Amino acid sequence: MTNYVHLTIDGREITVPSDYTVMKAADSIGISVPRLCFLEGIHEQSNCRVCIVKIDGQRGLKTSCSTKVAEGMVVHTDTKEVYEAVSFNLELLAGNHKFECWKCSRENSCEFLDLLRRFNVDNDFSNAKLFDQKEIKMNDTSEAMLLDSSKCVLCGRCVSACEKQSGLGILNFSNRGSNTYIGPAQFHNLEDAGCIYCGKCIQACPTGAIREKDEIKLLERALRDTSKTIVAQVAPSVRAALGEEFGYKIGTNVEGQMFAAMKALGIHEIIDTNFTADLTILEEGTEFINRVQNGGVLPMFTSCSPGWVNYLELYYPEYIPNLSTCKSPQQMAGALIKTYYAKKLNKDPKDIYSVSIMPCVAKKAEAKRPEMGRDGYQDVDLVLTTREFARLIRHRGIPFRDLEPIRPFGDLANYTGAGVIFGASGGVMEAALRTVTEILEGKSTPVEFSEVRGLKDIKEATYTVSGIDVNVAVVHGGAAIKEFFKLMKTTDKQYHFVEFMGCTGGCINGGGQPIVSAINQEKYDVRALRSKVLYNIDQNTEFRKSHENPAVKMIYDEFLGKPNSHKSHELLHTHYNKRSFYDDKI
Amino acid sequence: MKTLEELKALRKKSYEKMYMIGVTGGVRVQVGYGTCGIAAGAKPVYDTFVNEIKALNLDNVEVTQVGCMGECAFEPIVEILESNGSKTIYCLVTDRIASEIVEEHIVKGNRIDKYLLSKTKR
Amino acid sequence: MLDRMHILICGGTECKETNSLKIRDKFNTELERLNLGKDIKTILTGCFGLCALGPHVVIYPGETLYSGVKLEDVTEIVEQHIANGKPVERLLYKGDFNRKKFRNRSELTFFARQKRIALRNCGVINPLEITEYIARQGYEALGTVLKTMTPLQVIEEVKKSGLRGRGGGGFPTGVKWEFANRQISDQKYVICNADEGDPGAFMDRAVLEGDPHSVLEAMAICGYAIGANTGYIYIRAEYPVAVERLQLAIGHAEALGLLGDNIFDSGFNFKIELRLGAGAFVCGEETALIASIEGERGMPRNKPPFPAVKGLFGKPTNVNNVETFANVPVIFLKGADWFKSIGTEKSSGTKVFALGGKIANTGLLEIPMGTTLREVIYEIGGGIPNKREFKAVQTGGPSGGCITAASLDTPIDFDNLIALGSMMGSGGMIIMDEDNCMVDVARFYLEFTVDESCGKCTPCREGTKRMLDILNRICDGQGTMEDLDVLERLGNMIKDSSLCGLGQTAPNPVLSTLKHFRKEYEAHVIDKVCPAGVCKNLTTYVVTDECIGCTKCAKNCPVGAIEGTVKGKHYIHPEQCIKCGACKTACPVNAISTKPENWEGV
Amino acid sequence: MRSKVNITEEKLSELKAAMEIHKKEPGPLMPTLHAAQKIFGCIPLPIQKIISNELDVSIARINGVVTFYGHFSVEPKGKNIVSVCLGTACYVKGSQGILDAFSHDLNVKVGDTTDDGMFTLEATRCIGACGLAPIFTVNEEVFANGSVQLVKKVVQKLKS
Repeated sequence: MTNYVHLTIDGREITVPSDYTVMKAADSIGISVPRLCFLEGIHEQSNCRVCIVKIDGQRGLKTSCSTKVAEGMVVHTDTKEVYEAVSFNLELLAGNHKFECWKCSRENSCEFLDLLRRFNVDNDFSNAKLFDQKEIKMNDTSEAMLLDSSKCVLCGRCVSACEKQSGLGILNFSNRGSNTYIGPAQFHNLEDAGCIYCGKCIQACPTGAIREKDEIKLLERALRDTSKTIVAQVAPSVRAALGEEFGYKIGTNVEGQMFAAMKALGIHEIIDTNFTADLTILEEGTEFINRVQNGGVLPMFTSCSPGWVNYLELYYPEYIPNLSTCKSPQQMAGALIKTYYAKKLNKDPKDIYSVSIMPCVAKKAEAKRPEMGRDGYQDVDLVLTTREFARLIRHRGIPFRDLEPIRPFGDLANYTGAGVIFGASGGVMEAALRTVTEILEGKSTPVEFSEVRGLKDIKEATYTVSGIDVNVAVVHGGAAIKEFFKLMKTTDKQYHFVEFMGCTGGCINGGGQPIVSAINQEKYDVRALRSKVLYNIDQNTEFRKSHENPAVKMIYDEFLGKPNSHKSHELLHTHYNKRSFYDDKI
Repeated sequence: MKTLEELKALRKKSYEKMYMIGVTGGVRVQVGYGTCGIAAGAKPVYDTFVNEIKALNLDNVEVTQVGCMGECAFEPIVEILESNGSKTIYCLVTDRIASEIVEEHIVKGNRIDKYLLSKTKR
Repeated sequence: MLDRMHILICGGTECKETNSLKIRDKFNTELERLNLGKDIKTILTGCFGLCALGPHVVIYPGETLYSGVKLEDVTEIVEQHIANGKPVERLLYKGDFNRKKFRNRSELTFFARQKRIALRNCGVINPLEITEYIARQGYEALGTVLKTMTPLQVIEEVKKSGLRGRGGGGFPTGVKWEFANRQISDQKYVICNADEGDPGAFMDRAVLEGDPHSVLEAMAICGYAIGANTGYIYIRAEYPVAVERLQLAIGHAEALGLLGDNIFDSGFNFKIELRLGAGAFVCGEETALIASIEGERGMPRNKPPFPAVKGLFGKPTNVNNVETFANVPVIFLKGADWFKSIGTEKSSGTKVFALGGKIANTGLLEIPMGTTLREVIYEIGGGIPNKREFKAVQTGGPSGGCITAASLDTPIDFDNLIALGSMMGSGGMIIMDEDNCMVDVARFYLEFTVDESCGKCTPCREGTKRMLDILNRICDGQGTMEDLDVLERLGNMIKDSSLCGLGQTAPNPVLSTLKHFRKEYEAHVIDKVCPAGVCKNLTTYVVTDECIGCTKCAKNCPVGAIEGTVKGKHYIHPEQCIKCGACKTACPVNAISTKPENWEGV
Repeated sequence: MRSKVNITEEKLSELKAAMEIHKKEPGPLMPTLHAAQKIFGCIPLPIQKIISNELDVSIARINGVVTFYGHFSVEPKGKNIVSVCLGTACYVKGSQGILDAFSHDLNVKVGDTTDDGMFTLEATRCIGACGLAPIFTVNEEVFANGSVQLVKKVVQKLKS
């Protein structure tokens, strides 16, 4: 039973459940208390002191994010004293902040900037003649991400996100007092710190202190290079979130405008990663059937999430044999672009500039793995995140909201519903089941496997396929992965097939997706809203099983032969390596 | 330790030992041995007392360490308790002064006024 | 307070058997009869330890000890001694322990004005020997508590004594124990905060080094009271001697069954472990301390939930500091009423201070609450050496403030010091004289907090740094009047909005000096002069007319910048002077000045 | 040349033994770090990594703890450690001047180690010997009533 208390906030008497914080109580009547470090459920340390309020009868000012309501409490959120204190705190933070908002990845999603605007903050402490300026620390040698202390407000949201959502703890505070900084131990480079590039820290950061490596300029240059043909692929989840960058509600499908924008930018050829998602199912499904029928290593793990692949290589290398040898859809597409598609276009692969637009930060590093190319070129030349793509569209002045939706043409832009749900947690599993069951049973099987859908951290199901009980599991997010391995090491249950994703919710919540502010993360179930977009598309596609995709059939006929053929092994499969980190020699 | 009586019996025994009840001519030398005292050189002082008293075979004299008395500026401080009830506090003691105290005060029974805390402070 | 007469009547078990209660009643009637009852208190005390000759009566002041007192002797004592000041010779104690000959210690004002409760055994017993602690009634309080009292009675007694936490905030100890007692949990903890970090404070060190068992005994009593079976002592690694002695003491107490399982056959178990701090001042804050024991960065957590509800490893935890604990056994030996009778109404008992800085008798002293600052500084402390003028006393370390000469007659207690803009803190008391620059002192303390801030919350991490930037500029001669305004506003904001006690009090040294020594700040800002001669850029040394021509300054000048003849006034060449201050130190008549002309002081 | 951390098999097994004991206690990290600091004189990343594996705490977190506390260090310290007390009692009696004198005479910044690895100069907080202020320590030895002259003497002795 819920108990209720009565309190007064800014003169308004309200009744709220007794476990509410003052902040939540204020929110409930539309009083927006400023906040910076608060990230519900993830970081509730009240260290920024921006959400302070005056409570009658209590000394000093109290943080509304952590103070629980009490019967008869009288709260003032906007007295002169509070206003002064909040402004001062913000000014203190501004004094150490490097303002280059025009080129900042958070140009229009910076929670810090919003607060500075709201309080019209002066910036007197940044006067280097009068005040010490902090040493700027840059951690930018990684291929995917960088850490820039000059924009860090030391709120600690990234630290908590890494610990709680990724279960890793790559980032932490170092030193103390005004010398405090956030980063890996000793600001060790990210690529050797055990980071899997899931980007949960980026999504948690209220500023641009931790961000993907900005590579927009590379595309700008390529677009102006007349010797290049730009072939761009775009991942399933991008269409489910890109709209947020242009003011659409969370959960809006902007597929048509997305393609139109790509075209408007001057990209020559558009292909859809959904297509190679379908292809993946054929390859991976066949691999799975082979493992089951020929006593291969089980359970088999999916391999499309590079964050997850990083996780396994770094933390559980003993399970590498369990990992499917399939490349991720991005890399399959890349390999086909520079071989099959180049031939079709009658181009030398060297003249093709292969770009991919991804909801993911780890994809940037995946594309640069040395085994992901041939003859001295990489299969994917450039990976932009959904956010970078959106910024490029904005900077170019393309009126995204007014664009006429288009359908891409070309063979490699065809996809089934199975391909598009790859973006949601459980999607790969469901797509695989749609195909595998049908092949094994030799007859038409159901389309939907709802047991593997949803946001539960670890989802399990058992399906009886041609007389065999197949135990499957779906695991998403670093913390859940850690949990699952603990479980797997203690249980007797034999799993057969496990889908892993580096991000909770899958790619729709990838580290490269549009930033959702702390307040909106409280209000909306972002993962569910974005997933729904993909499942809606799935329901409305003509074909919903990967093996029914006519383009997939065609490419096997024309080019690859059959799934797991020699050719597909050469182009669509790869191998993995055990990796260690903090590898200084003693 | 099961009962209060047991504790009290131990207390009586310890008290008598500590304050030399029934010992004639008993002397207890307390050397201030807190961080202050140690920093100011209590160790050589303590060692001197122990060694000289051992050399002189004075079995009714006990040398002991105690904590800080609070007069840090005058460390090392040595307090001499005698079974006749007299108490003497010496301050700024060095190993040389310690020898002197053993010889003059403890053996011959003459208090050395110039090293007294009460004299030094005034 | 100190001069009031007390009659202490031994109320130890054995003396009680020989009539001490009746003797007290008789004293009271006799005092009443002579109309002295108001001014003179009769107190039943713990055992004096000379039970064979009891009952004993001690009259304060003077510490006159009567032994073998019979009921019929009382009238004589009251009439002769109390009313007329003449001791009754025939009843004076005459054994080996002639109290009269004990005078040596108490002849010294330094000791005479003190009242040693927390430090009762320091400098008296050998801390390495548990038997010497026991000889002084050690572990009797624990025994009595376990054998005769319920946990709630224990808490009630502590509440009644009025004991307040000696670590800084002054929260009532009994109330704190009660909170922890009320929580229902399978596991609770007692923590002794021995992370004494205030620069210039070392009373906890003295207790731990001189009397470690008193803390162990008190922790066990606390454990019994709140229902905890495990205690941790979080101690600074900088105190190796104390660590060693505590470790030894724990071993001895376990060997005698005074710690461990089934203590005093009561079914109560209590073990104590040491945890070493690692050099972070903020770990004196209880939630930071808890984080540190758990193996985290010592960053304070938001309160509530208080440690009593959710503390170490998420379990109810009671944290007290060393001095607080050291008081506890005495309360049970002598009674809450006795304890309450010492000190002031709202701050009972005594407080240990570490007296340091420009004072003749630096050292550790324990005084009843209510003693004035003047008594402490001039009577116990012996005043300011080297003919210098008193300027300020700083209490409470980096959290406290500076108190000026005008407030020296304030009785010391928790509330009075806060009213003066300072605080008790753990008990550092630093005396400053005219040669100390108050801007520099404020800067010094701020440098300390900037160094020691954990970095978690914005106002403390960034704000104190900015205040320090400003103070550095002022000391350098680059300050403006606007800076003073920013200092004040920033200081108040940091006080209001910081997360923990460290930040909430960090601006105090600045705010209190700004308030009391504003002229000195203005001299730095407007005249670009440091009157105390500390801030090098703002100092000029000049020889005044007081000069007697002794040539000491010239001899001591390392760069030969001073010129003068014997018996003639000397002269310092400013262009050669490196402002080292050697001449000022050497001058026997204080004839070298750094003050600007017409400086009237602050 | 900075002195390098000397990590021998013997010292490593000493650390492992310490971890075996502490692992069984609640809150094992601090005691383990104290042990590591004592054994190696500092706690560099390779040692942090060993502790990380053993106690299942991330390296960044361990480093966060190591760098939080003044008592632990990541870099090796010099052969001789000179610490000047900057507690209030010492400060008002002129310990800043003593610190400056050491910094000048040893040619090293406060908190740093000389290039030859011979000296580390530190400012410490109160060591509780305020009655003898100003105080400084060289390795284990305490020097009371410090003065610039005493500094010169001590430095001369240390360097010879």
